Amino acid sequence: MIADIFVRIGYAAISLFILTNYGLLLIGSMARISAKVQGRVGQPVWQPYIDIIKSIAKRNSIGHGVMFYLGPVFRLAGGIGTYMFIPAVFGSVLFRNFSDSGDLLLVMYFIFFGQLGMALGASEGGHPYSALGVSRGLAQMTAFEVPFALSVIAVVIQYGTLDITAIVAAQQGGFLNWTLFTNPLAVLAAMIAFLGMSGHNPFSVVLAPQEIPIGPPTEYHSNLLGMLQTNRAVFNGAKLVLYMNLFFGGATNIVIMVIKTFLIYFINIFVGQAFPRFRTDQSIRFFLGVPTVVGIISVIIAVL
Amino acid sequence: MNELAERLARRYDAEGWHEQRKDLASISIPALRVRDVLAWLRDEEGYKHLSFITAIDNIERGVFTLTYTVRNHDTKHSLMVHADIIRENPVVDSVHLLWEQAWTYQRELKEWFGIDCPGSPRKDEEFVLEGWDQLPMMRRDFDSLAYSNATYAERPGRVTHDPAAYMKAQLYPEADQ
Amino acid sequence: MSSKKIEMAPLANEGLPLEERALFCDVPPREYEPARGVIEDFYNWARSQSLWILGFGTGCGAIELRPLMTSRFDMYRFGIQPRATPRQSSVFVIGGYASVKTLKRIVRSYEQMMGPKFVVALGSCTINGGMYWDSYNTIKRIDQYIPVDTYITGCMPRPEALLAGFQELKKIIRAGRAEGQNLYARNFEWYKENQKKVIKDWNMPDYNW
Amino acid sequence: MDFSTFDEALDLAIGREAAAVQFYTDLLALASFAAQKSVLEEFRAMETGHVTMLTNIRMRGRIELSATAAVDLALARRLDAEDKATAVMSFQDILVSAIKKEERAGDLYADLAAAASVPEVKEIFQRLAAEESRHRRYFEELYESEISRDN
Amino acid sequence: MKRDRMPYIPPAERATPDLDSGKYLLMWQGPQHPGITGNMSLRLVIEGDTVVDCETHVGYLHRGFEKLMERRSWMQNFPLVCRIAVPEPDFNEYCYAAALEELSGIQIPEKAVWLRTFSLELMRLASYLMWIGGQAGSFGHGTIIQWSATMRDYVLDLFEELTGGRIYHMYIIPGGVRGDVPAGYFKHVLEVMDTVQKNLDDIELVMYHNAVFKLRAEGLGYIPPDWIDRYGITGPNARAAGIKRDLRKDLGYLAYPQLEFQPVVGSKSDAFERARLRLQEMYQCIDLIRQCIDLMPKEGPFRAKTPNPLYWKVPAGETYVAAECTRGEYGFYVVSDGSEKPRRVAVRGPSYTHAVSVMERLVRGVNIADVAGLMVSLHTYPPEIER
Amino acid sequence: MDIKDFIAPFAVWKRAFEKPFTVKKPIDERPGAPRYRGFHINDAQKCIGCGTCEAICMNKAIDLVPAAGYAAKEGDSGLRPRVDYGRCCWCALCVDVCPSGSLGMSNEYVWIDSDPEVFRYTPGVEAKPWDGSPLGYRRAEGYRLLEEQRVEMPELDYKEAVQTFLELVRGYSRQQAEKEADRCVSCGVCIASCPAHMDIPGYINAVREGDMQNGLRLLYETNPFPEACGRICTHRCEEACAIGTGGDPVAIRWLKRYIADQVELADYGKVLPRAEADSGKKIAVVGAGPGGLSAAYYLALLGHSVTVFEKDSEAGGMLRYGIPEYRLPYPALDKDIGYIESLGVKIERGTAVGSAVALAELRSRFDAVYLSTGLPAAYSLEVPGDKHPRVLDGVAVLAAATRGEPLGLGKRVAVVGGGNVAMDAARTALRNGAAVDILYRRRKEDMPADPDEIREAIAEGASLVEKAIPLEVRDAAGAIAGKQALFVWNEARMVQKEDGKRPVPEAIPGAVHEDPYDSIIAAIGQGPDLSFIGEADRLELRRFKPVVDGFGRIAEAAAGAAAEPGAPASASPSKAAAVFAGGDLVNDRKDAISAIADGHHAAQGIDRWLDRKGS
Repeated sequence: MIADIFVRIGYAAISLFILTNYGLLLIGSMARISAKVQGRVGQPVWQPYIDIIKSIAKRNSIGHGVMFYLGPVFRLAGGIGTYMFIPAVFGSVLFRNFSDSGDLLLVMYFIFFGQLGMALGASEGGHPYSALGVSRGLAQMTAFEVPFALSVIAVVIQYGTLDITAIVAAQQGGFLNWTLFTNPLAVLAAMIAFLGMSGHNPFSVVLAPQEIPIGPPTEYHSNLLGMLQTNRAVFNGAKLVLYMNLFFGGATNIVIMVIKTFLIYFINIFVGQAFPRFRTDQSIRFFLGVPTVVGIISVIIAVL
Repeated sequence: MNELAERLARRYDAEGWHEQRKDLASISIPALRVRDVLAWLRDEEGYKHLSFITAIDNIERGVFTLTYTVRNHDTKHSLMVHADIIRENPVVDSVHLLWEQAWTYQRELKEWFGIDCPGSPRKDEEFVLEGWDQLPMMRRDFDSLAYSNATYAERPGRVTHDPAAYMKAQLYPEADQ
Repeated sequence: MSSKKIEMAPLANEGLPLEERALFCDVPPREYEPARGVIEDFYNWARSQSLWILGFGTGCGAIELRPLMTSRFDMYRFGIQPRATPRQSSVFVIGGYASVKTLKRIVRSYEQMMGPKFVVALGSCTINGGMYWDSYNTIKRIDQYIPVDTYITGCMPRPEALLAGFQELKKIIRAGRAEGQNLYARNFEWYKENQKKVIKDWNMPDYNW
Repeated sequence: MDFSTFDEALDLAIGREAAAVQFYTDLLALASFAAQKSVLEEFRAMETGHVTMLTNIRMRGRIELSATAAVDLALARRLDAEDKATAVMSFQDILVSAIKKEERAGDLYADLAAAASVPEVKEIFQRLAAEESRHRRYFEELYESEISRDN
Repeated sequence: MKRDRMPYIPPAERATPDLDSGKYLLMWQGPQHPGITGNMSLRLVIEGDTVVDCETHVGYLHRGFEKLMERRSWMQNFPLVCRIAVPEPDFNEYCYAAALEELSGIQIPEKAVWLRTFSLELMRLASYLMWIGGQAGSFGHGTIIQWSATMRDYVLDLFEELTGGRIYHMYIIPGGVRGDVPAGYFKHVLEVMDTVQKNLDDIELVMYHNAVFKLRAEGLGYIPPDWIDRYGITGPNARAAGIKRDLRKDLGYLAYPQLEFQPVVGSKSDAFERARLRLQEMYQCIDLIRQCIDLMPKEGPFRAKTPNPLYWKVPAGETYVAAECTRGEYGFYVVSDGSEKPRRVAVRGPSYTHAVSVMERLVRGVNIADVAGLMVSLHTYPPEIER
Repeated sequence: MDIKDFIAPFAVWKRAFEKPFTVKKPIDERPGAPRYRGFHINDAQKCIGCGTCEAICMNKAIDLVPAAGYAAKEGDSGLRPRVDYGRCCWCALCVDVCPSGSLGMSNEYVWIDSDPEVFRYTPGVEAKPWDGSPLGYRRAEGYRLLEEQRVEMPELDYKEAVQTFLELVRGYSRQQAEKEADRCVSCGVCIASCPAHMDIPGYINAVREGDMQNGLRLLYETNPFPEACGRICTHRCEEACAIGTGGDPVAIRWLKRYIADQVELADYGKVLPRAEADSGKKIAVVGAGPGGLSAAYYLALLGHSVTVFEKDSEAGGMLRYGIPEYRLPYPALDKDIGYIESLGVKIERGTAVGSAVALAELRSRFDAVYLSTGLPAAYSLEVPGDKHPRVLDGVAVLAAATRGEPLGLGKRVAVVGGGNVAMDAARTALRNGAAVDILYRRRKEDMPADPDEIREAIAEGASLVEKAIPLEVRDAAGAIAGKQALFVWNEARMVQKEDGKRPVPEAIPGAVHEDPYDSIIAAIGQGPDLSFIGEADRLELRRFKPVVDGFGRIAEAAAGAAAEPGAPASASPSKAAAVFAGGDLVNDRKDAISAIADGHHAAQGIDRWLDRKGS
């Protein structure tokens, strides 16, 4: 029994390691795709690795109190936590993580957890941009969580379970079984919320370099920044896997996972390159508008 | 345009009308009438646009010559209005009530020349400098080079030669006596 | 209406004795030992391949940074990118002349940067005053005030020259010679003295500005 | 005239140089003011030097003169050959006399070389002619730079 | 009283937020801030997301040009002046050269007139291309700036080919220009103009027909038409308010009277309108450049004779030469006392009013996120404020 | 806002399928434009180190430093510009202004170093990778900051001029002079080339400023013959002129003349320094030419009492008797001499030293003697028949013209020679109504005469026969003996006989010409007349020249053959005054300005010597 747990922990660690690397490469390759749109070559795909190593290799750092240090820790914990309760590849022992120990609600909790932890830590930084960024981030998060939650509710109602593995299992057997086709409105609401969640344009108010450079992480540096950068990879990966599982039929092997998550992530870039950024109030208004309505309709449809 | 000169002379004792170009003239007025003249020019003569305000340090005459350049966009004519104020304790009426940007120029005048415009907003705040403890730097008796040499370190090792003196030393040193 | 003037908020260093006011750092910087052997080499490689420029256009030089950042010259592909906050930046590009007012911010930003930090100075003005050699408001040698790793001559240096300068900086970093942070810590008193000689008013907000 | 030995040839040459010394000595006697005298004395000293040189050569029995003749500036042949020996000789007169004298000497050696049957002697005269041409050249250059500046 | 036609709002009539109340946040935007144009700063007081007070702080780039110019001879000032406005140096060169020529009574040759016009228009285009990237970037649209910076670089290549310099061209020298066009130059110019125009079409499609951009820019920074004279607003900022003022037409300097163009005028006077107007002016620039190439005399001298530059004495006098730059009225006020050095040179940069009094006024009540966008939409360059 | 506003932005993706804007290897692929203002290059051979670049540089970025391999010499200061890239702003005004056009810029632009001290170098002297770059900024064709053409000097029409002895050159007007003076860049390279080391930039600046009195003061510091030199000086300064390296040199001579012309003689005294208190020393000057009189002027200024002995009836020497009136009008010369005399200098006219008074006597009566007798004796042609009565000597003809004697040159005149005397003689003959041939042994470009004079002589109608070697003069056939001469000359070709030396004219065999002339003026050169120096004077002479030390003092002759041997030179009977010499007599340049410089120099030497002797 104990041995079994250790094996699972080992598997989860390997899975997390793979996901982290995948996440980093994904960020790197997306940067290259963005660069292509912008008419340039772009950074090397492995640049995120170097950046993290560089951050860790910084010699000194300053602190702003305990919460300041805990911010990235919470953030990373949120990212890892999210991933730990999602099965990355359906049916795979290696990638099943602890998905049987937690359900969709726990995952959603972890998604919030990281954000809130970060908010606490960043506010300790004392920099007004951090505070502004945090308040923007939280405000926008509240807004995009509405359509997201609605679509999750729709999915949960549709499949009658909170277990992600079960939801994935329900979508097996041909792409027409995917939520994308069974409940397109929920997916639409969720995808719009996803844009907000990823912080790409037009919902990049949190970092917004031209306005509040660069938001919550303004004061973070050295290995704390390294943690944030790592989390970005983990958290992105976790979200993508979650979306894939909820709406795009999950993945039965790693290749499909890579293809699906890549495409889902690509939507961010696809939209992000075309639009400038909303103001906070505009993005809140946006999320509480069409996506919420769509989400509500999807819930209604699911209920019916 | 000479009618304008006449009117200015009659009403405000202006003198020295000088036509620089067909679209640019200058005139001198008593410093006490600056605000009146500019208000009159703006409201009655159509010189609604203030291009800039500046001052010239005529240290030889012991005065600052203020220059207000206004423009009439309808007649496409610019007028430079000069007023002399004495260099010791220079004070001039503020025109910030006439133009919204004038206070910035007046703040500049205060910092750069030491010319005071009572009532002008934020006139005593520093404008472009920080911690300046010298003469107002645009005054001609402030020596920029001397200050720079005294304050900012220069990379050593430069030496130059005057061709004539160098040739003299090289070719006919005996002539130096 | 002047009575309605906003009172300036109290500043972090207000009310301090002058000599303490001058110190932006809460504690004077100390020297840091480089790691040993291969590890430091690896770190240096990573540092050289991930140069984050502080997005502070201190002078004319900023004008040629923009082409460099954008698609024509695309410095991202060399691992160089701008960063909006000094905390996360590792390279400070001094874009030419520095007026006294800017110098104060330069010093402050430099001290906010986390080591190892590198300084690239552009143009004549940073070397020996440039065309503002007789100006009352610009310093002549930036190396009097902060340590500099690389100079790029020109007025303005072209983006290509800047790029070449960054490549040179990379070489210096990889060779382990870019120890400006420790140099600053070691000669802290000297640098402060020079800074104090020029900057008369040390008052400024306690964050950014 | 045919000279068959080294010594004979050199004796002739030494004799000529001695005559040249005498030539300047004669002129010196005529000279009326200091400037003339200084020049003539200088030239005489030069010729005395030649006598010494040739005497040394004769003693060593080996001719050590360059065979390269100097460039002929073609002055000598044009200059008026009339006798200049007067009390008021100018620098020009003295130089012309000197050039002429060197030219005559050179011509003589050239003739002798042409006439010589012994190769060794022929070479001696050729060398002597070349030597005289160098002397002549020296005076010619002096003439060009000092006298005929404007022509 | 006619004077009352303009209702007066004193500049210092500002809200006086009590910073200790905890309700407000004091924030400095700049100088180390990507959302500021150049090296300057705004001291903002915000309540929530709304700016309640703003002060412009300049002087970070102050080099004391006007003092330095009094120390240098007339010709030595020629390399100095272009540094006053870094992104748009040619207007400085032109105004200074024209003022000097006017005071000295020098007539420049026809060819120089055209080459000056040409290079000024090229400069205008480059400056606008820089602005458009900034405007898009200030709203977070990073793609446009990548494109436009490259387009600007192509234009800078043209400058390099013509003048030998990328940023500081130092081409318009007192007396004329410094050289004729190199062989095959205009062909290259026309090619680049085509490329730029094509890209501008793309930019128009992406940036000006963009829901988010419109949402951000429309209604932002409205300048009422009656402010134009009151604040001394010039250039596109004034034209966007429907005031048809363009010094190129009004003063008719250089070869502009021979060129066919009409000032672009807007009406809505908000950030979007100003952006739209500037885009149209960019197309106009391209058109003017093409016209210049067509009409320019092929032969002829490009520089008039001037006195020995080391000892050039300019007759006593004063003049003010203005030109329409991308931001409005750019002027040089030059006073000579008859000596080898200027008595006084004052530079009137349009940003002086735009970035200080207008900006401080407009920014009140604006969302903090829009401050950068508003600033860029006024198109300000700090070095010309402080010189 | 319509649907297009949501769709259109996606057009950005079009770019993803196009070629990136990015330059692959920017540093390698993008050389500076052909006109790019990159790093400086300098053709150090062409550069003369005038420092105009330093003067124009607003950044004080340029220093002039001595450069290895470039020594100071005439027309080259031996300095080279050193650029400080801690100052330079790449405006290229230095390139634009460079008089010689040696400065340029390469199109290289990458120079990176971590040592801030290295950004200083001397282009063209210190090797740099961009040396000799063919591309980069150069001054454009037809564009100069400096005026390369000099203000044309108004002259009489040649057809008119040849009729009279009126001065040919009319002198600058104020406007012309100021315009010409404005061309000067005040580098001072010319000063070294002037034998008198006149402060040329100083007085040109005085013209520019319109301050003639200061100008005159500067002139008289080194030259008491501004009127004369302003007209006939050989102006070696103009050869060294920095402006001349890329255009016409500044008309330094004419500007000097302009200054002197502007000030009335009566005002001289107000401007110029007064003589010091009487020193009680008496000095004799032999020869009232420019050298002698300038020595007299400076000696008089020092408070000495000066007597000048002149064999002719008028003072001025060659300036008066050797230079025709149309080049140097006598009133102008009289003005110079008049001012010198006004200082109390006595001129004993018509007193020849040697015949009227012996040198030894002067040495006993005066404290020092200065010899400045010049070269009065013309050398003869040295061809058969050169004693023919129709063979005249050039100097004598010019002197006769000055005295107003009838010249009787006849209708057809040959002038043999290519120097200034030849030109003057030819032009004098032209003014006497003769047709003139100038026969010269070499080519026109070899002529030692002033190019202006050659040009003017030809313009006035003299025909120049080059490469004509005189062979003989004899009576022309059919003419009355002694009235006309037949000039026989041989056509020559120039042969480069020795490398590195100038080519030699060589007669072409058979190409002999015979031309009859009424007069043949020989002007091949002049020599000194030293017959007044006796052996007893114990002055050292060498090849008809006094041997002088650095201050012009003639060395005491070593005891000659007549004197008792072994007596050291210093112990010679120095009861007699020291003798100094200068001018054509001593120096090799043989022009007025050198004589003046010698005179000035000797005056200082004499003063020192007197001081030493007195103390």
